[in-house]
Amino acid sequence: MSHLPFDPLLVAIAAPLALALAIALGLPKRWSVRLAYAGFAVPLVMALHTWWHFSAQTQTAGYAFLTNYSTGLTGLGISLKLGLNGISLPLFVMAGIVGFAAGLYAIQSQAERLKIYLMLLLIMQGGLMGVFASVDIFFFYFFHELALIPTFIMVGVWGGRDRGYAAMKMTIYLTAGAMISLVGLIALYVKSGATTFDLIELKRYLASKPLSEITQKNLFAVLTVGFGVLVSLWPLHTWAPLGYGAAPSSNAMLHTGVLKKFGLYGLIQIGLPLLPAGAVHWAHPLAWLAVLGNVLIVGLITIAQRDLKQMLGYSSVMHMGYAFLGIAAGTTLGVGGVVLMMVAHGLSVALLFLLATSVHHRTHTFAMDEMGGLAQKTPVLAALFVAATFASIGLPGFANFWGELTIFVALWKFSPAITACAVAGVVISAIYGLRAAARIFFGPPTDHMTAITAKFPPADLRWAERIPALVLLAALLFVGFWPKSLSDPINAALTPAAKVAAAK
Amino acid sequence: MIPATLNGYLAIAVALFAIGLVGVLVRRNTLVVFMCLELMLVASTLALVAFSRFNGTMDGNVFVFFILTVAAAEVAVGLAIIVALFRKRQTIQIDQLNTLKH
Amino acid sequence: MGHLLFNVIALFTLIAAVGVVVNKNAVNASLCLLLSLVGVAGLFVGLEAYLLAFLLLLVYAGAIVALFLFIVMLLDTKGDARPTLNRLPAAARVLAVGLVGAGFVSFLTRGRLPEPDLTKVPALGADLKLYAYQLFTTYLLPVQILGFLLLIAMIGVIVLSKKFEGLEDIK
Amino acid sequence: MTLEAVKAAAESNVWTAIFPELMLGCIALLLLALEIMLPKRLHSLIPDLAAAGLLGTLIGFLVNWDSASVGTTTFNGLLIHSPTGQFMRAFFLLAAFFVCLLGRIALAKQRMPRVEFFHIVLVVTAAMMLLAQSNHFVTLFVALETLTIGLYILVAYHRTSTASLEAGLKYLVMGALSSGMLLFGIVLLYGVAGNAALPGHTAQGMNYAELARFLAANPNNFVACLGIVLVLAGVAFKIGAFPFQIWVPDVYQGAPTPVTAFLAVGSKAAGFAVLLALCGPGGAFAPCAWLTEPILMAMAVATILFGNIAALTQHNVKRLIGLSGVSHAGFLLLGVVAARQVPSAVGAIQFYLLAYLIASFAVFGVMTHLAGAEDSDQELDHYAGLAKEHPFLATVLAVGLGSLAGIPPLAGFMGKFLVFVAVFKAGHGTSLIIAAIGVVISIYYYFGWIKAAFFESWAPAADAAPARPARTPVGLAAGLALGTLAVASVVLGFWQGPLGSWLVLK
Amino acid sequence: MLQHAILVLGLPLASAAVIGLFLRRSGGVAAAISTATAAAICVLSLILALGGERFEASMTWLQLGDFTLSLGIKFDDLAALMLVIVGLVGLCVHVFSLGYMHDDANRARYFGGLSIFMFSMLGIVFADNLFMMFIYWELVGFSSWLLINHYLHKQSAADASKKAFIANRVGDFGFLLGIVWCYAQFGTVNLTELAKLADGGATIAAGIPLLLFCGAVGKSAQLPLQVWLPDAMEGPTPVSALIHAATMVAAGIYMLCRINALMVADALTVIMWVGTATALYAALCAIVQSDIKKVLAYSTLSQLGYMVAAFGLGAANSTHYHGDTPHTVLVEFGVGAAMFHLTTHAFFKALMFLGSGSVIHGCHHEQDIFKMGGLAKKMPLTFVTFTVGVLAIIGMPLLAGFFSKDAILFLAYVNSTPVFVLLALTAVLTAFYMVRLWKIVFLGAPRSEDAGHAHEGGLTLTAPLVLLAVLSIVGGYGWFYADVFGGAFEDVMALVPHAEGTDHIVILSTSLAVMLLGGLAALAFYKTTPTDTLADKAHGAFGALTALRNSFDRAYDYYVAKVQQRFAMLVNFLEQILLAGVIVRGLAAAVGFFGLGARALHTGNVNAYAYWFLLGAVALWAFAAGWITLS
Repeated sequence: MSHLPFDPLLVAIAAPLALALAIALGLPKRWSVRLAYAGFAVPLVMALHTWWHFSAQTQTAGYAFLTNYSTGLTGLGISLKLGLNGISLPLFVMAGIVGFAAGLYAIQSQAERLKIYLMLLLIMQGGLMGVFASVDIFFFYFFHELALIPTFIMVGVWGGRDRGYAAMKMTIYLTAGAMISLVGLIALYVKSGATTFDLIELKRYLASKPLSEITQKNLFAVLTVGFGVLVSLWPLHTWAPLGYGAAPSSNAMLHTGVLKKFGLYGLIQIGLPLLPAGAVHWAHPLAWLAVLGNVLIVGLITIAQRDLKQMLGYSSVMHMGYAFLGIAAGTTLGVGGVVLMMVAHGLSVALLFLLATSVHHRTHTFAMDEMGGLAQKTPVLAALFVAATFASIGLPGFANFWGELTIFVALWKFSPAITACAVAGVVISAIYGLRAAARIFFGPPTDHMTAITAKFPPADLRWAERIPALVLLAALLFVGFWPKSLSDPINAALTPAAKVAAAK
Repeated sequence: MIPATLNGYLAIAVALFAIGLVGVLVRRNTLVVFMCLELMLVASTLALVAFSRFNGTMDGNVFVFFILTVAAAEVAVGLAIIVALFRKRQTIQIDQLNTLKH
Repeated sequence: MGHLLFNVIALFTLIAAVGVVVNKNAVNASLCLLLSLVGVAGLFVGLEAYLLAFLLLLVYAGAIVALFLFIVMLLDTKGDARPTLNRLPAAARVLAVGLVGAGFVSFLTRGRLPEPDLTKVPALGADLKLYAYQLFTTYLLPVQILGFLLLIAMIGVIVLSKKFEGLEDIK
Repeated sequence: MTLEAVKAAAESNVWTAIFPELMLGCIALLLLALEIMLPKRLHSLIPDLAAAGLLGTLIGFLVNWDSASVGTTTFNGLLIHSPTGQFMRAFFLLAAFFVCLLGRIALAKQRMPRVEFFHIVLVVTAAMMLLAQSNHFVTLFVALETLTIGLYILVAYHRTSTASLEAGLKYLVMGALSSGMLLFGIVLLYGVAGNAALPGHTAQGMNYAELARFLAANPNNFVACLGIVLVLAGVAFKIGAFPFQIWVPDVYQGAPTPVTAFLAVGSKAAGFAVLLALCGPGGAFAPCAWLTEPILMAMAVATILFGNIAALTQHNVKRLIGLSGVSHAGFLLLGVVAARQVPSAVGAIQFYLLAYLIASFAVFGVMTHLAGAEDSDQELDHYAGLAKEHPFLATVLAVGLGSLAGIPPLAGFMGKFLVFVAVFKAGHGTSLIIAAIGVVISIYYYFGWIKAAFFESWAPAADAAPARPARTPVGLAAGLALGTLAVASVVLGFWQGPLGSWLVLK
Repeated sequence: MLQHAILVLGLPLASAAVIGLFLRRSGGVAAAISTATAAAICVLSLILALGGERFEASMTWLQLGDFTLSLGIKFDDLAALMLVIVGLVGLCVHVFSLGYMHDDANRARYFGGLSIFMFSMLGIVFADNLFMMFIYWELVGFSSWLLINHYLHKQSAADASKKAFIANRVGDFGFLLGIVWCYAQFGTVNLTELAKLADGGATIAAGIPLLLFCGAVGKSAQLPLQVWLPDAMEGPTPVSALIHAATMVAAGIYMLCRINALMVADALTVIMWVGTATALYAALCAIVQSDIKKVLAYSTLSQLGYMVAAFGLGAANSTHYHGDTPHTVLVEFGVGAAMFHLTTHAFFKALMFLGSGSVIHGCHHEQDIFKMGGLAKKMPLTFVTFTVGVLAIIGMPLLAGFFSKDAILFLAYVNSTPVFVLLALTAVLTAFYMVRLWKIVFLGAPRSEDAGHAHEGGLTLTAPLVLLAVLSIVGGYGWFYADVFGGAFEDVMALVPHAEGTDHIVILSTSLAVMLLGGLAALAFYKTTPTDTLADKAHGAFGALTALRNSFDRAYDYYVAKVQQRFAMLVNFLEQILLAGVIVRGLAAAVGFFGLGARALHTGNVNAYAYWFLLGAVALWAFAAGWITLS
């Protein structure tokens, strides 16, 4: 238990949800906005609290802060069991940080019907905290879906170009992915014979009675495809750039930054420990798919993009390829790298989407060809964008570097050829990242920009925009400079699993 | 020649049922379709009575009461609907009563 | 009943039934229905269910077919008016007849039940008292339900036909 | 029949066991009496009285949930009082209550005679409740026909509308056809079971338990099998399962909206109550699972696919909800298939039905408010801009549709989830894939609807755009009811509490 | 001493952080802080070097499974030498920048960038393992990007910085793979442990050193990744001096020296030839440049080629046989020659770049040498110091370049005649283009108004020149290292090869000959005209050389615009059309088509509906009859 008189995990989940409910029930706008700060801050504070006290907690099977709440389906082995282990902790913290930043950015955005916007964002936030705090597989899935719904509405109502089609396509794709993974999870639940969705119990049970190899293979395949859609594994990814291209900024931040990690997190927390034989069997096809599809093909596609948000969307898809590679590598190093990568990517891509919107406010376009020379007018924006770009292309000092590096190191033992292809992706990401930064900020202003700046003189980033950006950047740098803060719990959580896998 | 046995009666009942079914399938006059539906019900009662007789049970016979009552109620309601419909549409031809489709 | 009589009545019933289906004229069709019902009543008699035969004639022939005839006259339709109606392809009719016929044949060939010995089975249906006992003890609940059924049917017919004051009516 | 037997039979008629049904009958009669006795200006109280009566009966029923009769058979085996039946009774009472609430609004708007509507609804509800407890084909048939004939009238109730009458006629013809099949099936089963030459023959061939005993001795008798499939055909019509679903959109579209809701929820649930009693664990047809299971499975799969695919291109919301209801029947059928091997499937089906009830009435409530005077304005386009004008209705609609679509954290998801788990446990993993495909397809039209309400704005001068629908303001009672439905959808998704435990562990 | 080292690393980082966070608008304060930091680094590095203590220390930075990444410092003589170079040149450049960038609006960003660079570069110097080296490797790339891009409004600067970073990334692609491979093979990337393992006779695949060499190819701008360096001259001139001449580009050489234990003969041969080719190629290109900084940039390339070649040459006789097994020993002489030349080059090239900065500053940011002229009189101090630099680079005896170049020529002479010939030829060319530059810029009459008004800069501009000029003179003498630094770099300096006997005479005469040949030819050939004499008189040769210079850029431009971009567009097109279009939308359309079909089935005709019931009845009948079974 924690030092707090309440369960920090439950509070982190419930606080935003409760506020969302209050808004839905008619909280006045002024109060909604004021309280929204708290609604986003509470999960962050709880997350940081758990991070700080994690190692000092008594742990059961690697989990700290364990609590169990019955929701009426205990008979089916379903209960709201909350807890954090070394893998979920970093993501829980990341969700808190990104959610906080996205919330602040949303509040300052003065979006039309801000109240509802914040309500949906709070639902997302609550769901996200729930995803990573759930030890029960059912609730893990449940919270993911809860966090997913607002996306559809937010894209549809506040979205940009093509929002109708984008919202629809996203909805259908993600539902398909979710359904496939649901089938996989149900199959796992039934086939295991443990009659519980409790991950700890399942692990314990399957450790003594592992599933047959063929079952593991099939289940892993189903889970990979289902989660693959959610994580935009090539070629199941086409919803992602379209959706992110249309999504409003805060939603895109939370979705691509945090929610998308659900699938990877699921593979790591469920797929690898429970279905080791399946993971080994599919590792090579998965790795080739990820490296050729996500890293190289999507990397090239990213180069060809002219629309800033589309480009960010594709780059996000590309980076997910690395994560799959780490999972394919499967060792503590590879999987730990994936967790680091997920945290880092979440922070950096959220930052990029945030800044892209800020850029749009000043350029009134997402077409990169029309931008140029913004750096002179808005040096802080430029500096932050450049920092985010370099973070996302894996510059040391930012968290992303650790993820990529550890994945590469782990991958070499898996397959040097795949490693070579994957590392080539680093060059590709440098190409599109720097090209985008150069097009937007450097060089002389374009005609469009001259016209726009004449009409609306661009102001540099306001503090209300800066603070969320700086929060994210600070987190990126913190992890970049002190990776042990995350890698130690990850290591502790993964090492026994790796030993089990090695013993097989 | 069909023997007046259980199977014989059953065959007649099934035949009656089949004729009624065919009528529902091919006739376009709502009233006639209705009559065919009644034929099907009657076929059931025939089989029921036959079973009761040959099996020596009583429930079948009692059931016929209920069936007859239900059929009467059904016909009453059905004809009321048909009349109301005819008053609005001036037709009781099935293929003209297709404003609800697709 | 003799086999011959049974066959005659059965044939009569079926032919009348076919008449319902093939008759172009709705009046003729309803008369065929009447004949067919009479035939069925005859078969009931053959099965020693005299009360039921009587009821069948009373309810069906007396009430239902009369109602049919009445409505047919009221609506004064001329049966299936050929030209506009022939939109269902003949093939479909053939198919329908064929499939139903096939089903019938398949039933005849496969659905043969063991024949009970009629002489050893009591003709319970001939005993009026039994109907009364059953209806008022064992099947009292369905009887009650049927009461409500008839009530709502009546109300329904009223709702569908009556003019209501203050409410717009059929234009 | 000896006097003792007669006496015993008479004593078996424990009328207190069906007290709620009797209450409904009495209230129905009272309504008719009041129509005559009350002055005209007080007639508007009658619908309220009906709703209040239903609510009162429901509450009374829930208070006496564990009455003495539970677990027994009464009326000479005509009725069986099982926990499942108890649940269904409460379910039908609840459904009827909401139908009355919708009827209040719709009838006032469409100027139809009122009292008769509520009278029939009450009687039909009682019939449904008896149907759910029936243990005998006679009760089944009689209750089913009362229900069906009541619905014939209700569907055609809006007699100034061609659509309503036409729907009534179609429903009547198709219903009578299916009743004919069902009846013939019953007759065949009765006849075969009573055949003295067959092993295990019984005189009580129409009693489920007796029939099950007979079928266990003769699982492959052709005539019996024929009887079974014909009965299934009749039930399939009720639940709208493929290929007996074809009438659904036409009838749903033509019927007055409250009646559509009653059809969609009540009638369908009644069908499932019957199906569970027949094909469920320990049901009449359980010994012939070799036959019923493949049929139901094939039906389920075809129903899911057909319902969803056909709904995909639908623009009329009533047809759409009808076709989506078809697909729901498919999901429930999967549960029925699983029920024989997995006991928890029955609870899952019940939870699914409850979630479906809540969500459906939320949606139908919104539809009722949006419908024009002639129950028109039921195109998707009419929902454009709803979120801006009427955020409350839009929210309720979104929650309802989301729940129907099966999206967490709404109750519909839990229903689907529980059914899916049961289906997988029963070893029908492959059919889950079809179900999953169905869910994905369904997302398209459910969200298309939500999209219309939320993302699109009303385009006034668009070419041949229909006139702006006159939207009924939401009254207090309706608002409360709709709000409760929406909240219940959410809460039941998160937290099933004692209900969940009861359903799962029953 | 460890604290000193940590301080050396921490100071510039802190300086950069402070400037970036708080001093964005206070250029003067930022400049002061940054320069003070540089001074502190310089002092500390001298203390460290002279202190004589050599140490290694590390702490775990990241641990996952059995993978451990250490944050460590390895301070040996090699590092000390590099540290002193970076410290000295860094201080000079900082001081010079004070004057040079005085009027720049974005001074704070500039000095912040310099501080980041100092941090990263010192990190490379101190890195005790390859991962750490890679980390700083990337960071210097970043700071280079930042500083090249200093003039934000210039498209050319934006392009050049991008090009520099991407070219470096291409090199790093190999570098990283090499590191990962190395880790996979040896289970460690600690330099000391690797050296032990290699000494212990571990077999090393040639791929590892070659892939690691890729990093040097990128960072030290060797063929074929040399294209970014000339473009990098878009940055401010002091940056060119510090990063693109003296230190960062030399990091490749330093890295090679750090990992020499891993070198195998095949790899060294490749390295040797790459260096030689780069040296010759760049020298040829330099002849036709008219931009003062580009001349120097190509000269830098050429000299870097020298160093790489020197490192590669050390290989020639390094395979020994212990019994029957071939065993590769440390490449001693290559390291010595390369590092020696690196040192002298750092001094004189920084000197010349700063000198050119002084010229440019004096001429109001004119960079075309044909618009200068006669600056000897206007800027005497610059002239004198620049002359020292020129003489040093062309190998005038007694100046620093003479010694280091001779060491390399000697290695080549001993090990590979073709390389020797080519390097000698390069030396001729070096003398030719440097004297050309010198003559056109400083002699004759001013050829433009700006040149006419040229003037010497303030003390901050001249003092560094003087210091570097002194270093360019004394940097070649052994006593400088032995006495002034008290033998602090003995480990390295001991490895510098010295020609003995006849070899000595051959080398000496060759080097004198080539210097005189090139220098005098240039003096005689070039007229102080406003156009390039070579272009006027030997049009064909000029065109050929220009084409040679442009060939790589053309090829890369062609690749980027015509191959990569088109391929990307094609893949994008396929994605949009095939995947998102045909497959995804097609699937949706197919389902929708079924939907329309299903919709059409609802004809509204009750008869037709009855047929559905018939269909159902038939199907059910078939089930009952056992004609259909679902297994």
